[in-house]
Amino acid sequence: MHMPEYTAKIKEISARLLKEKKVEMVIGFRKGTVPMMNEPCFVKMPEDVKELVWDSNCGINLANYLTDRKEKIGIIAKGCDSRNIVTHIIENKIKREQLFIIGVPCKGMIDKNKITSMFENEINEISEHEEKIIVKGEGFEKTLNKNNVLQKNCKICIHRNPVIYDELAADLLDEQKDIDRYEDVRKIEAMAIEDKWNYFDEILSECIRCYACRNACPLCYCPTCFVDESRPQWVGKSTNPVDTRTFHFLRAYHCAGRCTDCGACERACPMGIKVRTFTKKLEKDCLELYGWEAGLSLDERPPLDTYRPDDPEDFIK
Amino acid sequence: MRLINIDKKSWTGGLENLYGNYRLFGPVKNNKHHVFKELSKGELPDLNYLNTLLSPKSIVFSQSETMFEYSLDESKEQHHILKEINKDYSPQALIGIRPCDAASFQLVKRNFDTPEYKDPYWLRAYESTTFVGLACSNPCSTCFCTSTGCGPFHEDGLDLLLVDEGENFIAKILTPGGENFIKSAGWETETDPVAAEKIIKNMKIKAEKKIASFVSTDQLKNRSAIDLYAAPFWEEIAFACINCGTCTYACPTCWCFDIQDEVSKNLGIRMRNWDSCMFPLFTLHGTGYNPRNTKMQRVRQRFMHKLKYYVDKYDDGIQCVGCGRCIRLCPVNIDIRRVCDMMNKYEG
Amino acid sequence: MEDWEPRIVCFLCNWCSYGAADLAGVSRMQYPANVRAIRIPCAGRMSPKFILAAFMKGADGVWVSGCHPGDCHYLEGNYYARRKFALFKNLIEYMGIEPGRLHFSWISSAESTKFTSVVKKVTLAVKELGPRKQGIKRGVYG
Amino acid sequence: MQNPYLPYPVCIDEIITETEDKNLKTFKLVFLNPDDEEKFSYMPGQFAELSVAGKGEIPIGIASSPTEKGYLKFTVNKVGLVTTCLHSMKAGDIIGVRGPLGRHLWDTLKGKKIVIIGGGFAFTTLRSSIAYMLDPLNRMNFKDINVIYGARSPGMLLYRDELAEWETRDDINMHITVDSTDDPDWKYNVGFVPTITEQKAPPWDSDTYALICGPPIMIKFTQPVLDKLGYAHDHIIMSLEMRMKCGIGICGRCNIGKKYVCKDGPVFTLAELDNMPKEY
Repeated sequence: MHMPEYTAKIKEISARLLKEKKVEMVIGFRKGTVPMMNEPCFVKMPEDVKELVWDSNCGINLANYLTDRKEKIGIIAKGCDSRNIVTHIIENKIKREQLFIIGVPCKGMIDKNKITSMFENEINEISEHEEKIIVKGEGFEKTLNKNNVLQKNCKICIHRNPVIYDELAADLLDEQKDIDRYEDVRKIEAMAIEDKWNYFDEILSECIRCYACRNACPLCYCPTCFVDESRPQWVGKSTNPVDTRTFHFLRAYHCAGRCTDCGACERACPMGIKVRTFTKKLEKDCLELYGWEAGLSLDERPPLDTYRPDDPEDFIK
Repeated sequence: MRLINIDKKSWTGGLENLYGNYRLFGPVKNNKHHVFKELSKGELPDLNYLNTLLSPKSIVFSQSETMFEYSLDESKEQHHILKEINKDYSPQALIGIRPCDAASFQLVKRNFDTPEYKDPYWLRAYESTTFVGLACSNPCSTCFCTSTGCGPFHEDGLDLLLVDEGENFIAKILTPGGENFIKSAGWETETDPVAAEKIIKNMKIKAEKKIASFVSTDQLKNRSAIDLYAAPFWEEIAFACINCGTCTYACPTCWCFDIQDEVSKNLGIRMRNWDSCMFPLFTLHGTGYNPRNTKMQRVRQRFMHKLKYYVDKYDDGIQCVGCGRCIRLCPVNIDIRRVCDMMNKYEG
Repeated sequence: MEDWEPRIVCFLCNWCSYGAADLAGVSRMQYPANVRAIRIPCAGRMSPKFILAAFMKGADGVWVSGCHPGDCHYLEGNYYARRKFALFKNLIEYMGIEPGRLHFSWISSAESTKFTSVVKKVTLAVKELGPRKQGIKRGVYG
Repeated sequence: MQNPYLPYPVCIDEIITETEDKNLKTFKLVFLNPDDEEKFSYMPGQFAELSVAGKGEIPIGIASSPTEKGYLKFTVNKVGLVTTCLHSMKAGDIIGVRGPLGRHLWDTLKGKKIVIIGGGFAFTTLRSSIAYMLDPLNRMNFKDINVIYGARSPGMLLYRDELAEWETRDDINMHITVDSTDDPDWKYNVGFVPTITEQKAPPWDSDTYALICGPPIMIKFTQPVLDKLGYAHDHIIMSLEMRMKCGIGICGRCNIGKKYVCKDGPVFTLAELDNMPKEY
């Protein structure tokens, strides 16, 4: 099934849900005003479902828009969104009964930074056709293979199908097999200690502390983030590199066992910082130490909310 | 006003001459994008760029800036008393700044240089800066500078405008500061002003024709602030917003800041950091009450400030130069052009 | 650098390790004076931000000590803590802080001998690494 | 260039605990450099930034009156980082004061009848106003002065000695009230400020101005009472609170519409507020 059919199906389901008053709103995407950007939006009237779209520019995680909402909601969910919806339900940020989940088996989102950096001139238009991405700008037109320009997290995604849904907008896909999810983490782990330090100094050097990474993340719903606490103030407000580093590592730690590697943080970063480098380490450790992958089941407690008497402790004296 | 011809062959030499007299800043491409940074000796600005990712406002208004320092050591004289610190306000030049960004400094100056109070940090940095503009022949699709009283060849706020003619620059000297800069560089090939102006004019028309996006602002002044504030569209506009500070930090005309103390051991500083009206903390009272507690209120504040409060306060257009950065960088595609049109059209 | 002595911040559970420190003191047992103890109500109260804050403010090492598994005053605080510590220890190393700067132990209130021996071990480990070169916050800006 | 962010150094001369919950203390401050007192020329209703080195600044209304020379007084409620630190300080400690900040409307008030309505710890700048008007050199510049001041309980009233002294004077009408009390010796009113206002406030004429300062809930319920009594909105003056940093209209956070509370306020007439978004 191709993107236009996805969109048509999403519209059809959404219109039906709104007409039958099964939900008060549908949360999805509408076409963006610039290439490779779609805007999260809500639709309340059946006649407005024409706004909804689905394509390879729906990288924002819509679970972010569910936090503490009270109404009945239809929500479009790709694999990672659905896992964050599961996490939201487990963490009591939304109730399952409130949701009608329109599952979208996801073929991956494209990496706008990567595509932008491939061209000297500005990109004016992007369209997609099956597995091809056609990029147009002043004086050039180029066809790219979608697989080569996927967001990095999509490239290594092993849960493209929604894990929880009420209706599907397309047929389920075969999941990717034999994926090495942690090649980049292992590379850093293998570095000398000083090289690690310098590596993170380097990738964080451009951080402007805008908190787009935090705020794009469906996990970051604390009423007061540790970085905003003033008594005591754990992290300074300036661009001091020690503060910036502390912010990123603590934030990543706060997502331990909850992160689904949806890539929203990295996609949101205006400076193109590889923010997933932080969260992925914890994701890897949760898998290796506790056999845990976030957001796959409503019935299991996340790893930091439970324990086993025989958990590894060889590091403790 | 003079017009000078700068052969690109003499560009590097001129910059070398300038190096001792100015701290030079210019656009440089790191591995990802163009940023304004201080040029080291021999480093050339890369003038083949659309626009820098972030605005150059930080060169005059640093994201984090120390204001005072003090000692908390009671055995020291003058302990707990804030002291001004010495800062480098020697001449600096921003080379290759786009006209929209240059105009933003004029606009922001209204805030930092008022009849009652002068912000010494901003003003001293501003006054030490020579703005060497680079006319924009290839505006981005998100640029709407011509709608904001600005434009790709706009001269306000510049000391000098460079127009790239391929083999050479035409340099239009606009102020005594620009004159000093040219002298210091040693560029002195006069050019026929009439012919040069004609070339500039033609290029300007061509560049302005390339501007593809526009906003209407003509009705904003006539609209009632109270009506706009109560308009029904804010909920819809704000829905996607994630309350990050990207738009405000990228914006050349956003000036809000926070003041903070930091202490290490017995030495303390008072500093200021950029702040953002998108953050809930921006307006949170000590009591816990927050007059802008919801995302909708904060998004509304940002647009109302730029497109209505500022218009009403200064009666000189909107607080926006149309650089399009907030549109390009917003993680969720909230587009000021769309909001501006909605506000301009809204009749209450 | 010869006379350099590391400063180590240690967080001790009120119900066990803090008591062990007390007992070591009352029993006049000798141990290096490099540790600065902070009493916490339970290892489960330990937050990674305490550890990062200590490092930011210049601690050369951090050591957290709680009750042996099964002995938690609140039944299971240390079990939860153990998972947090495991992940955090790995993360600290990943970010470029030597693993020898962060230590964990289980010490009951009767184990004053273990307490002194762990103090010695921790101090030695941190001493061997020398003073921290990076990540201590001090600053004047622009 | 004068640096408007640089505080004047002052020494804490005296600290008075005002209320029974000990959350309100009055700080009497003396300038370290006598010249600075000259520069700090203020009027009631203005505020200043109190600066605690290592903690930061907080905007606080000036509780002393310009007629009281040699010191400044600030009554500070313990709420956040800076105020908590202030509360732990002692006489002799050095802090900073930056100001005076904000505007005042005393040119309008000269020669008028004044009705002061205050609640809780917002009475500080009203205290300044009363002390100013009662100064022998100023009293003839004002007609009748009525004061309605309420607190939760007798122990929560600020400046109790002064209130008692004002009660005994005949050039000011005091209407002190508490929400409730079990003190059998309480000789003043019992009831909320809006109720007492309705009973005691003089009827409005074009010579009468009301100055209101209090918690939002008090203001919310007092405003209809004043409407009922016929007070014109441009004769009602209120003081607003906002989170502030610079205090001089530059840092951008305390706006309501196009006005900055720090610089264009903190006092506004109700008529002005009627034309501003209700975002406070």
